[in-house]
Amino acid sequence: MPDATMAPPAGSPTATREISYVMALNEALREEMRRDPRVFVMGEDVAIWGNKGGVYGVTQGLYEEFGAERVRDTPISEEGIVGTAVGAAVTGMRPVAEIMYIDFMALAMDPLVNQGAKLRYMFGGKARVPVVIRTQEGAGRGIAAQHSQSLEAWFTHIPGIKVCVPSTPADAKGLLKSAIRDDNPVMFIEHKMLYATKGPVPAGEYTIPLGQADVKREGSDVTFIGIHTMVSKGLTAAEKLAGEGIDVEVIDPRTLVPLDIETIVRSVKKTGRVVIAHEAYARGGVAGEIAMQIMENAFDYLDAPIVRVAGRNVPIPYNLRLERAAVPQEDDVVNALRNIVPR
Amino acid sequence: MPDATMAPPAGSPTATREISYVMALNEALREEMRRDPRVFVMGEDVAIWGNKGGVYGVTQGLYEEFGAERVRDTPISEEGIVGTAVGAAVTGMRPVAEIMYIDFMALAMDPLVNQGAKLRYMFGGKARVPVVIRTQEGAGRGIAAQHSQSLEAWFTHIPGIKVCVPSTPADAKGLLKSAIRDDNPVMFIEHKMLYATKGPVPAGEYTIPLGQADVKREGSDVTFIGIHTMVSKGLTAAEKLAGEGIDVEVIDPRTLVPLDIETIVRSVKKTGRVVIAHEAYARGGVAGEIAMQIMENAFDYLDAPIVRVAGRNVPIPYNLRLERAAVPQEDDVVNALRNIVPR
Amino acid sequence: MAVKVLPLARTTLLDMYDRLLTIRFFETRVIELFREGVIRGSTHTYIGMEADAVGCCAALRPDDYITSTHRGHGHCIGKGGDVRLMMAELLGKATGYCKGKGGSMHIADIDAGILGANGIVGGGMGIATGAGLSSKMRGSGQVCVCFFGEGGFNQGALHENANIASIWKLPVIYFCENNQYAMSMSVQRATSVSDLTVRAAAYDMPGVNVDGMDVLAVYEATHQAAERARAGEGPSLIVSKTYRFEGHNIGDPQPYRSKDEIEEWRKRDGIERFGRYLIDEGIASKSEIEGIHQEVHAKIEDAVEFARESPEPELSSLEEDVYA
Amino acid sequence: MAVKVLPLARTTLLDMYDRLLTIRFFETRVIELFREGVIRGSTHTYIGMEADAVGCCAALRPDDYITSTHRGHGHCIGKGGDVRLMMAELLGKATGYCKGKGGSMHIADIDAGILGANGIVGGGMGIATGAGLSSKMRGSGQVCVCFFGEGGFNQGALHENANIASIWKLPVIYFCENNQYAMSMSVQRATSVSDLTVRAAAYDMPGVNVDGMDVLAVYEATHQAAERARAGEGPSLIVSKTYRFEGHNIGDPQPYRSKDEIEEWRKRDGIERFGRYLIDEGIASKSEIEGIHQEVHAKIEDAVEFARESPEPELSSLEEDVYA
Ligand SMILES: Cc1ncc(C[n+]2csc(CCOP(=O)(O)OP(=O)(O)O)c2C)c(N)n1
Ligand SMILES: Cc1ncc(C[n+]2csc(CCOP(=O)(O)OP(=O)(O)O)c2C)c(N)n1
Ligand SMILES: [Mg+2]
Ligand SMILES: [Mg+2]
Repeated sequence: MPDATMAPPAGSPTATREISYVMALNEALREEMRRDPRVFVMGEDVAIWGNKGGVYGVTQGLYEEFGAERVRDTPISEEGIVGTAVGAAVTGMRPVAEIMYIDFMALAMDPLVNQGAKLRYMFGGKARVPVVIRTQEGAGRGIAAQHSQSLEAWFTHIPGIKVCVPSTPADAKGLLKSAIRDDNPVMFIEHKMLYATKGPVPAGEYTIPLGQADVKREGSDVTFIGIHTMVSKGLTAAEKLAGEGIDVEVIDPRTLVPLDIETIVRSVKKTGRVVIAHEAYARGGVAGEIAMQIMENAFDYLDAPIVRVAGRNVPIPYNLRLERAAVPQEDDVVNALRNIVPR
Repeated sequence: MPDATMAPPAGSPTATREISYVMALNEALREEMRRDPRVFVMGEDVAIWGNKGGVYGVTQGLYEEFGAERVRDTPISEEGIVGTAVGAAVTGMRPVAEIMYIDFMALAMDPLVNQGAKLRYMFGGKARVPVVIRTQEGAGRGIAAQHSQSLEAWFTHIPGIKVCVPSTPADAKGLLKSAIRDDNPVMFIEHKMLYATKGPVPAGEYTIPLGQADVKREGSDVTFIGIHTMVSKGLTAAEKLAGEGIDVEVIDPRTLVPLDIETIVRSVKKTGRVVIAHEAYARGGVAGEIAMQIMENAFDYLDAPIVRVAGRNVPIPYNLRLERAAVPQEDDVVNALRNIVPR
Repeated sequence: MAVKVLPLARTTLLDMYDRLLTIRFFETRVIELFREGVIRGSTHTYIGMEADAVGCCAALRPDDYITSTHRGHGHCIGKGGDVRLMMAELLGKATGYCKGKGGSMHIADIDAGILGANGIVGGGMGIATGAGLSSKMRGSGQVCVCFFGEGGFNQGALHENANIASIWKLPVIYFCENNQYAMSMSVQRATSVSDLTVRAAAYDMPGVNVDGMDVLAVYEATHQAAERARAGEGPSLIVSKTYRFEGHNIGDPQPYRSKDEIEEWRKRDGIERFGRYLIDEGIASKSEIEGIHQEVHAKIEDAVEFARESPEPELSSLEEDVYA
Repeated sequence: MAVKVLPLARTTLLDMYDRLLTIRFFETRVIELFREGVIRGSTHTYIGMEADAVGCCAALRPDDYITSTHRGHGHCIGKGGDVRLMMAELLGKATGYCKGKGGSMHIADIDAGILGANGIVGGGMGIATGAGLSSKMRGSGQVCVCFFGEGGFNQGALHENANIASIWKLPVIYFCENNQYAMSMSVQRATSVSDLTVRAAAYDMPGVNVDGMDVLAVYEATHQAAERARAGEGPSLIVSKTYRFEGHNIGDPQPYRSKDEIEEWRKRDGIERFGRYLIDEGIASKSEIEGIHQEVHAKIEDAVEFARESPEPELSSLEEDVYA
């Protein structure tokens, strides 16, 4: 749902259009590049691949509009891409670098984690690092263990990096615009299976502040916190369970750093029960962190142990059935929600 | 404390010596290299730096005993070091690669995470990857944000990697020997402030299995789970609090993967209260994961929210007082334990 | 065609032809099966580049190693991989090389020295260098060929590993397949040098350019590099000039290159060329060549059938073969 | 001494001498203060290498950028850093460049174009390349010098970034300080080539060797590379042959090199040499030189006093300047 803090679109304050997640992201880039000449895009195959830019099409058409200076195809050099983006950011530009798959961030952790995230602090506050690393994660396309991971936990752990995980087109657009305007490094993590999904997006200019969860559905029996694809699974499950008399509140944190723990705690105080779902490997995934923060802030309100529905602790396999079994499916979400509410 | 599963030392079954953590590690390497010609050491400055090998001296004297073939000084090429070690492991060797500071693992995540950890699974079980990555972490030496991190959470998250975090000389030796004999990648994470600490180490041959927590002190009021330097802080705090009538059980998981959740749960069922302490950044640190697993297994036994005592969410600063304030100190541990037990 | 180390045994030459065709037919079927929907994921075919893998691997010992790439089917067949197990893997079956867990980008056959395709561009470089180190330390005389694309040449891993291999004189052959593009990125746009062998000097190793459409030239270059490696003289760089006839992956609309360019390259097809050579030199008759075509065709059909009829992996296998 | 672009203005030459000495005296005091225990952590001194930083930075514009290394004090002083703020930082004081949060390995002065020392070997390479990209996109005419040690030359980051800078013709000067060792690892043991400039060809950029004990030669080489960069012709590599007179860090027992070798190099001291040159060429009198010594000495003592008297940072600053 469009957020309450959005600026009303010019002209028609409530007008929305149904567009896809990928086009919403594309609009965000386009608008920010038009607005601010310091914003530019760089990455592998962002300019002319496929349908005019971007392996999943996020940067399509930008090369036509902004040219080779501001839409830069790079060599296959992930560490160089992120390092160069950080350096450009420190010296007055506002780069949006694309890393094609989050798995490849394994090659570029140093420039982000040891440099970008820390420069400002290490330098006593005297540097600004307005860099966005756009990437995508998730299973579902049969591309196996090195192209299907969900690694948001790595970044969430590191002070100095903001982490966005939008689940809808409207959120994707509004958050990306805020990320680009932020003066700190932002890991902007998209999900490959969401690109084609559609949803209402305000027609006019708006941003969504980082650090504001969205209650996608109100409910009173159990709080469901989902990331990326899990949000819609939670909503579908909620509809299903409504028929069984179980009233699910569905919360999308939208950003993991900053985490809007207030909104989550408010919900937990109401429901007393929590299910947290993500595709990432369960062990060390962000569910543990969110659960910990809930415990720190609302333990006495918990009527049952917090349950996580998360990826199995295995590399993502290629075979379709195995791949499905490796990450949470609709049924897993439904069952977890059903089981946590007393009959 | 030496573990019950240790093989009794030859000759004198109970003989121990007081040696340092660094010498215990050195013995482990030496013994394993003598035992198995496939074991070798590689890394930056492991051969002739300082007092005959190793920035913190772990590999000292190995070059003299085993020569340049088996004690390999490498160029400054972290990705190359880990990649080469993984490749050697897959083809019949048993490398022990040293990465000087865990912070530098940011340069070598791909060969470990996308290659080493996954090869066996991706190849349908047909590869063995007996590689150990030795490194060290932690604050306390005034070397600031890029040399003081504790990043065990990154590795704990990834299926296929075992993670060791020994806190005593005896554990360090016994775990390292097991790690070297393991057919899977092991991140063996030492702590820079522990190298000089001494403790009893069995005189003879022994190993400590991965996946076995050690109850360093029994107690009935609260379970303290500590990593690395936090273990001794927990023990000191326990002595102090014993005087106040608070009986603390101190558990050292010793390995985070596999995690001996049984031992932890057994303790929690007894005490009903848990404090988890580590130096790593609180947000996304392993305390959240351990707490989650406790909740999953023993929620009904919890009399109070699990408390974490962890690093602040800031890059580690240089200034001594700030550095101390950034990671948990004795007092923080004492206070957390005191506060969790009802007066 | 290059003939310096020739004559090769007739059986070797015919075997090379067989492998070239095996790759071509295998990949052609893969495209069909992908379109049919029974192969999923991302599949990068080796069509056009067959002479690289076949020429190179023919010059290796059976116990030598290779590391491969995302475009790995050719390397696997070249090094003696079993097309049944490959095809079963592509169909995600329990009988596949990886029990259905790996798919196209992770096929490996450790016993045949095939240390895996790789989904990470540059991911095989460390593994290859480590295999070279292992060979050297074990005194086994094995060499390792590290295949990588010209796009991968810009990965830091190449630099670090080539330097390590050089200073330790490891038996590694860095085999760069310059097929002119990395997805949409041409080598001209991506790379600081037009002659990639210039980079060999940075690691004090010999660097040779080779016509990747000439299977015998590739054989020859590899043979020399392998001799050097086995003699303890260290690594080499081979840069093959080649081309992928198809898109980067199935479905690539290829806006980054012209139809004409593709046609030009198709005319230099290494398989046709080698077939003509075999006939012209009197090594094989036309009907023998046709016989090979039929055999290979049957072999691939058999592989497809084997794959189709093989069972899916059990769900219980999900958590097998990972130990942490 | 190299004199191609000379004569330089006398004030420039005397200023260079001042900076050389400033580095030497600064570092000498740092060693004392480290031994005294008021500087903590890991401190790598630049003694012996002063001509690199001073010669190079003298050829730059004030608004040009540099990225530095773990051995960064010299670069900072060379580029116009304030020794008071540096010394205060080393003492961990609130008045230091980083408010006491950075220490030796993280001193930066963004306004002076000093984009930071760096605790990661190779950590500055991406930043420098990005600064070059930024300069180019903004059309500012600024260049960026990327200082790194010969040990850092084997990091993958160098390869990736040098290639990027080359294809995009970025105004970056990769300045390799070959002081013969990376901790205990000699350049001979670590590196595939003995002449490091050979590697420039891999990135299609000019590579020049320069005597790092000759401040004017370093000036000259940098001047030319900067001209080229500003003319839009792209990056360059400069390799300076130099030596660190002290251990890698304070306390290094240096088993990896001989006393004789150190003595040999000390004889070539770039500061003494430049001092003699100034006198011999009649640019400065002996007493002027002595005057500079006294001034620099006083400046360093003032910095030490400033640092000692400065307050510690407030504990409340711990969570300041980080926003996520
Ligand atoms: C580290 C990494 N970066 C990017 C990709 C995405 N990707 C897959 S193949 C490819 C192009 C590779 O080009 P090249 O190395 O020339 O091999 P070719 O496809 O031409 O055989 C890219 C960019 C990847 N798989 N891994
Ligand atoms: C990524 C990384 N690896 C290793 C180190 C440890 N280390 C610090 S300085 C140094 C040697 C650097 O040698 P060189 O680049 O030649 O610079 P020099 O010290 O000679 O000035 C090493 C290995 C580090 N700080 N960062
Ligand atoms: Mg290519
Ligand atoms: Mg050096």
